[in-house]
Amino acid sequence: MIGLEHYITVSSLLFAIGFFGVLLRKNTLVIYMCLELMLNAANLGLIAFSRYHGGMGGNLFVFFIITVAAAEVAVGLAIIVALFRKRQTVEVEELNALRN
Amino acid sequence: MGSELYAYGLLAFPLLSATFIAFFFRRSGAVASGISVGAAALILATALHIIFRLENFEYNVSWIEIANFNVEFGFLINDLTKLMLFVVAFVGFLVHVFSLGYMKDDPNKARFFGGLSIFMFSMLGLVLASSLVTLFIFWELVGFSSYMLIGYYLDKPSAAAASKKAFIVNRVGDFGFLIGIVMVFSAFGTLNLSELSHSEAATTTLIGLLLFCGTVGKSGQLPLHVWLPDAMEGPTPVSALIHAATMVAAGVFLLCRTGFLMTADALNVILWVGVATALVAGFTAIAQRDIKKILAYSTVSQLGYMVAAFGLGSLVALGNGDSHGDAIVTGGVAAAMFHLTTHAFFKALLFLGSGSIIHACHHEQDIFRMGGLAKKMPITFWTFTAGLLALIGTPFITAGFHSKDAILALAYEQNTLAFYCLVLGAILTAFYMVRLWKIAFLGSPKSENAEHASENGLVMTVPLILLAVGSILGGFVWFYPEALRPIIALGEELNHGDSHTTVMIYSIVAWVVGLGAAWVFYGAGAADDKLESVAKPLHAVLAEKFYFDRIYDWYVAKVQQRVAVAIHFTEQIALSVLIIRGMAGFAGLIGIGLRSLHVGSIHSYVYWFIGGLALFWALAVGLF
Amino acid sequence: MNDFASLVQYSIAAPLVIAFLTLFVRNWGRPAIQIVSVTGFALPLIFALFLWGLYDPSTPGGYAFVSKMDTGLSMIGVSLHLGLNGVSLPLFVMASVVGLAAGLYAAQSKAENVHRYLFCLLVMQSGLMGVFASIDIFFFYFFHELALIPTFVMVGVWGGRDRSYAAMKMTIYLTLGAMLSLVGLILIYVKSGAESFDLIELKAHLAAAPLADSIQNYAFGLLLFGFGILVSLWPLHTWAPLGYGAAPSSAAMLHAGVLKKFGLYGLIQVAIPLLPDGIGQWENWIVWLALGNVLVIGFVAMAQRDLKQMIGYSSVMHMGYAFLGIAAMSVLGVGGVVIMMVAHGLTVALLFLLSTMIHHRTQTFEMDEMGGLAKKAPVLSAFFVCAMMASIGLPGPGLANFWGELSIFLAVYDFRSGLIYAIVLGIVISAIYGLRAIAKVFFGEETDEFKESQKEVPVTDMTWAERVPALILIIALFFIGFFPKTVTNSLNDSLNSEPVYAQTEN
Amino acid sequence: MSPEFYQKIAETNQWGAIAPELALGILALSLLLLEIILPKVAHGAIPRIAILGQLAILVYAIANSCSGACVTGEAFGGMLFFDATGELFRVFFLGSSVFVSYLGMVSLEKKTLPQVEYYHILLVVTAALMLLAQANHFVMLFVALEAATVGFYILVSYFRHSVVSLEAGLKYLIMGALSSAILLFGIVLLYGAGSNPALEASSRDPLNFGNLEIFLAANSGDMLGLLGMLLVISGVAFKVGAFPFQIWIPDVYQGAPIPTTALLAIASKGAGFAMLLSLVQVFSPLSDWLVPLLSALAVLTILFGNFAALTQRNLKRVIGLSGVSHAGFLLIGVVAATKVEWATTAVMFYLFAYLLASIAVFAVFAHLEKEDDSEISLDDLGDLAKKNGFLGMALAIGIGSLAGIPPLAGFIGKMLIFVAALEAELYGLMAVAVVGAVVSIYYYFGILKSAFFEVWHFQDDDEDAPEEAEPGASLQFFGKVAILAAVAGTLILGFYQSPLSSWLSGG
Amino acid sequence: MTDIFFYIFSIAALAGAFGVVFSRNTVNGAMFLIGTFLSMASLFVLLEAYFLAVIQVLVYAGAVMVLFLFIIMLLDVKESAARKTSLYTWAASVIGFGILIVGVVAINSADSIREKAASLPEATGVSLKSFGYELFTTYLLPMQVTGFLLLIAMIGVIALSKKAKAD
Repeated sequence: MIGLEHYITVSSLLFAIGFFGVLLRKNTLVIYMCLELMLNAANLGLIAFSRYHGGMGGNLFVFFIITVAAAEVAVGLAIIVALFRKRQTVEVEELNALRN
Repeated sequence: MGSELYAYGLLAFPLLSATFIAFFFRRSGAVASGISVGAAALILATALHIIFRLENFEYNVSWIEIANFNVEFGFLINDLTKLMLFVVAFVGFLVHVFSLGYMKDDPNKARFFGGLSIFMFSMLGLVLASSLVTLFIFWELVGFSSYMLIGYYLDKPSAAAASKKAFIVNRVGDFGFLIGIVMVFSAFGTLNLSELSHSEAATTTLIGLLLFCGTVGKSGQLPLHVWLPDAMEGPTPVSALIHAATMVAAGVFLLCRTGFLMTADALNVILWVGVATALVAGFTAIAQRDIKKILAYSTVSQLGYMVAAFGLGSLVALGNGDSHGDAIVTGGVAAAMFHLTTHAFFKALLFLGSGSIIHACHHEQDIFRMGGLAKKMPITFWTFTAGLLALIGTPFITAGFHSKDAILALAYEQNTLAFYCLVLGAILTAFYMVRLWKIAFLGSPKSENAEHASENGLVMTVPLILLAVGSILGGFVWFYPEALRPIIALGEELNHGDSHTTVMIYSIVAWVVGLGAAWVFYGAGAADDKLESVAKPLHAVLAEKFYFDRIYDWYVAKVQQRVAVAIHFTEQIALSVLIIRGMAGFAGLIGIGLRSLHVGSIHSYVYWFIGGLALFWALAVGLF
Repeated sequence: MNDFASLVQYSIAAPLVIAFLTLFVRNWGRPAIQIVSVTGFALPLIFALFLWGLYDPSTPGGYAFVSKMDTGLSMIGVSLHLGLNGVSLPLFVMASVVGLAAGLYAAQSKAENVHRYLFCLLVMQSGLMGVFASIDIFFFYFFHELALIPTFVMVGVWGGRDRSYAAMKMTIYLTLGAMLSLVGLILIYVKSGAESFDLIELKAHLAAAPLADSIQNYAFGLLLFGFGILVSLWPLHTWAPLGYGAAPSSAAMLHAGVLKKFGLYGLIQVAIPLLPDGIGQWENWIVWLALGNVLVIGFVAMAQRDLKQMIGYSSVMHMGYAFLGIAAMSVLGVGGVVIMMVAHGLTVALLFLLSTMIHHRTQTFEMDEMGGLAKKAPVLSAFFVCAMMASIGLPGPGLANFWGELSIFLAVYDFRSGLIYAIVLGIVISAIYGLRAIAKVFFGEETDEFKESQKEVPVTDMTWAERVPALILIIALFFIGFFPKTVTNSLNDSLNSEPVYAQTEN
Repeated sequence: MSPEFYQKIAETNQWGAIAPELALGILALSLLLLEIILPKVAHGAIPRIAILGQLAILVYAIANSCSGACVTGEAFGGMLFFDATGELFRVFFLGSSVFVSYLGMVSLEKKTLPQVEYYHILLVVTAALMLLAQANHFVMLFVALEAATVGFYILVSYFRHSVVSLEAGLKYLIMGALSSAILLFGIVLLYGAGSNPALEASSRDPLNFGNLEIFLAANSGDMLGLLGMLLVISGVAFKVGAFPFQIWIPDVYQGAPIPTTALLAIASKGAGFAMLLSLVQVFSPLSDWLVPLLSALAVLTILFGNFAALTQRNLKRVIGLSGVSHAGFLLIGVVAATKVEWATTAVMFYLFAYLLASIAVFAVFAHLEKEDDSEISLDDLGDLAKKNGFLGMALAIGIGSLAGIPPLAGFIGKMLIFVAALEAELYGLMAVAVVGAVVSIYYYFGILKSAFFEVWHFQDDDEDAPEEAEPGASLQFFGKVAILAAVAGTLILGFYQSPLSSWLSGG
Repeated sequence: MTDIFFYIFSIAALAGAFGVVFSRNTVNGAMFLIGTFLSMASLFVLLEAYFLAVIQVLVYAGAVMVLFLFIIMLLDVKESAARKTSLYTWAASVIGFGILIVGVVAINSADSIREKAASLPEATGVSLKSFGYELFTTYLLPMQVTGFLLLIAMIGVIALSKKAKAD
């Protein structure tokens, strides 16, 4: 029987993999995708908890998270594009004009 | 009207004089000198009034009070005070008068007379003081005025050095004096002299010796005598007043005032310090060329006599001549004060005489460049000779003979070894003084300056004459008015003890030997020192003053200053460089380290986040 | 009695208000600035003298001219509680005297932007008046800082050689000291449970329920080292000579003369009465470090070539006496320290003032390059000799200093008799460096450097404008010396009512 | 669930209580409208209208909170909780946004960039922050936080012609999104723990702060709850700039346009502490873990901020790192607040003092007239006091207050934190705070030194140097008023704290 | 039956996630991400959150990922061969991942996850009506804020990308 813990395992693994991607990859776009993955992992967790523990709260929260994430993506991509226009790169290693 | 008003007046005249001069007459020397001499005259008059018209009295008014520490400003007038007061006022006045002539052409005369007034103020305060603290205050002030007057010739580096030396050496003495005061307060709970003398509490040898430290400094006792000869850098009247007659005697006066705080052990130390001083200074004087230096060493030597007298005598209590009973006048006190008084006369005379010579010889001070002055300056010559005779203790007719005999008599009774030493001192005195006399006055002039010397005016000669009278007659009790007589009489009485004749014979023999040896040895108006050619090594040691000054100079220049610089340097290195800069550098290094963490790459920053999560986790489960 | 409490407030507020007024009148020309600012310095003196006259010495231990005002920190028991007692009154008056002297001198200085300089100085003056009038220990600290901050600015902007480094070092040192003492004060507040920073309330509260020994230890340690830094306790002193060497004269006068006394005053009025058992653990520390002040710094002062630095070191050295007097914990010792604080404040201010005047004439502070000034400027040399003699405790000009030192010696002898040799040695040491300075600066022949500098700046004697501030200080010094009872009467009463000090009295 | 139930909930929607937020929203919208309506020449008036509008709201907010008739308690179905602290934060955020609007006016004027959008976003962000401070529910908290954060992403990279601004935006974006994700996952875990019906005191709505606190109190050993708390605190630590989530600060501060830097330094930090203050309350049952954690954070934050700032020469980086150390001090206050009730007041006082001081400092930076504002360094301050005394004075007082120098407000704030810390017996933190304060003197002093002390230059070096900018040339009326208000406030609060303190402690 | 679906979709989601992390080509990565999102939507269905599953597909797999792909195409970014991930990055990332896995284990070993109510509660995500009611009553304020959030996101994007003013 599949229980709550299974879903939570998947959810937390997704979160971890997303974080792993942020740690590993140097392409800004991929990093950004990994961040979306992390947000989604949270969604899965919320829905699973909501399903197994009862209550609407989790489901509603997911609704907000999806909305927020969409807005964030829009803004983030706009910034990446603007930066690409200036620097012709999306590699984080090369984006280090600000440093000591 | 209270008697204390006169005492206040005594302090007020010189103080007002000094204030007026300082504020209004700095540039008008004539007025300044007038004011100052006028003040001195008023002082003399007031002092005489106190001495003759007023009973002994004590007056105190509370000055400062913190917890149980209570100092009173006040006057303690007893026989001792009166005698000292007389000496100070009388000699002071004469020196003032003499200075009128001596300083006539000096452009900074006002400063000189202002300084003299301050000195008179301080010295009178010292004499009148009723408590140890007040005494100490004026004691320091006396030192200060002496400092100012020694350094009177501002642009002479030697004068600056001498004044500095005088002050600092005195402070070394005061170091002990002050600790002594502190201990006295701790032991007795009061610092008032008459209360102290009635106190039941026991004194200690340490207290006595610490108080004596003050005397060692001020009265030029071994090993702190080095400042006194140097102090001759000041104008000669100053030397006469301060460094011969009054201030340097203040140390002896202090001993006499606080005699009741001494113990037998302390007295023994005091005695031998005095004796040693008398001998060392006497020897040193033999090889000096500067007329004032010779007189200065002579002063040191005579002060040694007085101190030795005090050390000897207080073992013998000789009744209680004091109506207030607040100071136990002992034989030593009497002998010391007797000699102090006569010494004041003849030493002031000698200094003023030398001043007269120096003035006439256009500031020539080397005796080997004088010669033949007897004919050029007869009054000076005769008065100087009178003083000289008194100093060497010419039998029967001079004051010095009687007062010195009192000391010798005391020594004969108390301590044979000290007695012989003091006799040797007497021989030396006669020897070096006759040397001076013969070389400077007899023969023919050895220099341009001596050639053109001529007798000075009345303002300078009259004081000489008056002092000469004192020098001759001061040894006789009848010379003194009733009010001054008690202590002098006690001192003179010593001469009539059982061993009277023996002592007198020793004394006369010493005189004859000293005088004769010098007379034979030195030629009249010699141009150079015969001792130098006869006994070179001896002369070298003596001329170098037993290397005291060398040692002190070496200490100051090589030890003290180097230690100071070394400490300063070490401190700078340790504190400012190592610790402060070190800490700043350390912080800076941390700063640079932290700064380098900001590498600018998002990627590396992300690791901070995972690190942070790990850190949080570790903190939460208590790994740290 | 409390009718005149407002005068205390005015003497703090007047300089502060006038400080801003000075900025306001800057366009009206120099005389306007001078008149306005000098008024700001004169008013506190007038008020302080008036209060001094009105003060009733028999005010039983408590404070006179008390006023209390809430400024908005009542949640932590802070209120602006002002008043004066026998200990604070002399210092209050002294602060106003030194303030006027410094102000008079500053008003005629040729500093750039003199109105800002005077602004800083007036703010400082206000803080100084506040320090000694505060009963609330928070405001006591606060006013100290109010006075301290302008010092840094003045050193940094109008200072002499090395001003930047000196200002920085001074700031960091003194901030550390201030922080430590602040923590100490807060610790007392927190642990006392009195819910108040009010000294009187704290005292009453702690008398009934004293703090635990360990807390007293910590708090006293914090205060000791905090105050120690501010008072330049050895070896935490290195900021002082450097800072004073670089500071403009009026700032140095006020800081060395008055502000530095804050730490000692704090120990006397706050630390020891509130933490009577705390000092026990630290006694040896105080004694040894204070000996360091007297002996080590004494020698260091001898090695100085720079006149102002030497005065700075001498001031550090004298703090050693003060610490020892405090450690003696008796009415006599503490009373001596208060007198010495007053006297030393006047003296050191005078010395800094005169050394600046010397600098104007010689264009240098290097003593080796001076010499023979006495001939050119006899009045100046007389003043300086007088001041230096006062500083080394010579009775006469330094009678007040002498009273302080003597009382301290007496108290220290009762406290630890062996110490007496070491500290009295200080009077010899101070004489050595003091006279060395006089001889080098004024006596002897003119050095080549001095002759050289005279070609550019002809040497004149002190002008009247220079004499007035110096005279103010000297007169005050003489007054305290000759009439010490004006101070000691009230001092005795105040200190006797302090159980910590009174109990050790026999 | 019946419609009646929802009806009841709907009745808790007290729109009047969030009037300032609503007004800000409306103002933001009307700005966009004005840009369309007004002719192009009049567009310059829009920022002024924004400022005036905000001032009006500010006055309203102050008047409303001072009257004492504040609405208290939960509202909007438990989404918000009105209390005095929330009112204060409202004023805090409004104050900072008014000021940032002015800075925006100064900075944007010379750029060929869309202008009105800046104010629009700023106003919405401010409103979001105000709601954030009053949030009583994790959903509200998350949404408000994201609204603000997304706004910040835009504001940081607003100078899209400048590479550094965009780069700073990107850095902030990735760091911010990462921290949001972490925070979010923490909320998920808390939700999972709190909603479990098998556990005692569980609730159907565990994201409500009150419910969660009750749950945690009953299950303080729960692993999910603990992990959730850690992740949430991590997310908040990013906002306040606490170690080790402070690493982005210097870069982003340096790259962002000055108005945004000011907003980040003031409002964003304030928002972090607003969250932290309410979350500390929520997590109080877990304080065995939370207090050591926050204490350690405070220590590391103070040390890192101060020491890292020592060797910086870029002004914005210095201020950023000094802000880190201020966060450390505030954290001490927050820790103390777990034990001492009035410590919250101390934190608020500190924040307001920080606000006033920062206004003064940033106003000066904005008027240094440097072409590229990411490169203003200590050298650009040279002779400031001489060239423009007014700005020099403002800088001195602002920096002084930041350094905690008496008699300025910053000192009182620091002192209050110290008192609170000692009352809470946080001796170790206290020691670190003292070290930090002393170290901080060094670099603050460095700033003042370059502005005031180094007034002499070698003349011969200046031959080829370009014409030096005249600082303060663009100083406008609003700016003068803002600076004067900030300076006067800083000074007055140093001497006389009554106005603020009685208000803070709920007078 | 549902168990099998769970395993299929979970593994698909995780595999897709790894695909995003490891794919060298960004477009491939985006494709993997779409797969993950779709798998997750399926999991949502398994959890009876139908409405959210639909939104997930529409918003994420649809709008967001299309935007991503669009941008990837627009920028035409190629991961240059020279830019190999360094050993340090690998090591650090793997360590980081290890830490995260410890966290995952910790989460899943939490007792409270295993403690269950006696019976599975009724699924609440089913009713769109109650969803709506909640959204416009209890969650009305967050809803409004979200609206503003979208607004500023839109305006922000415009401000960041619109052509510079003529003047």
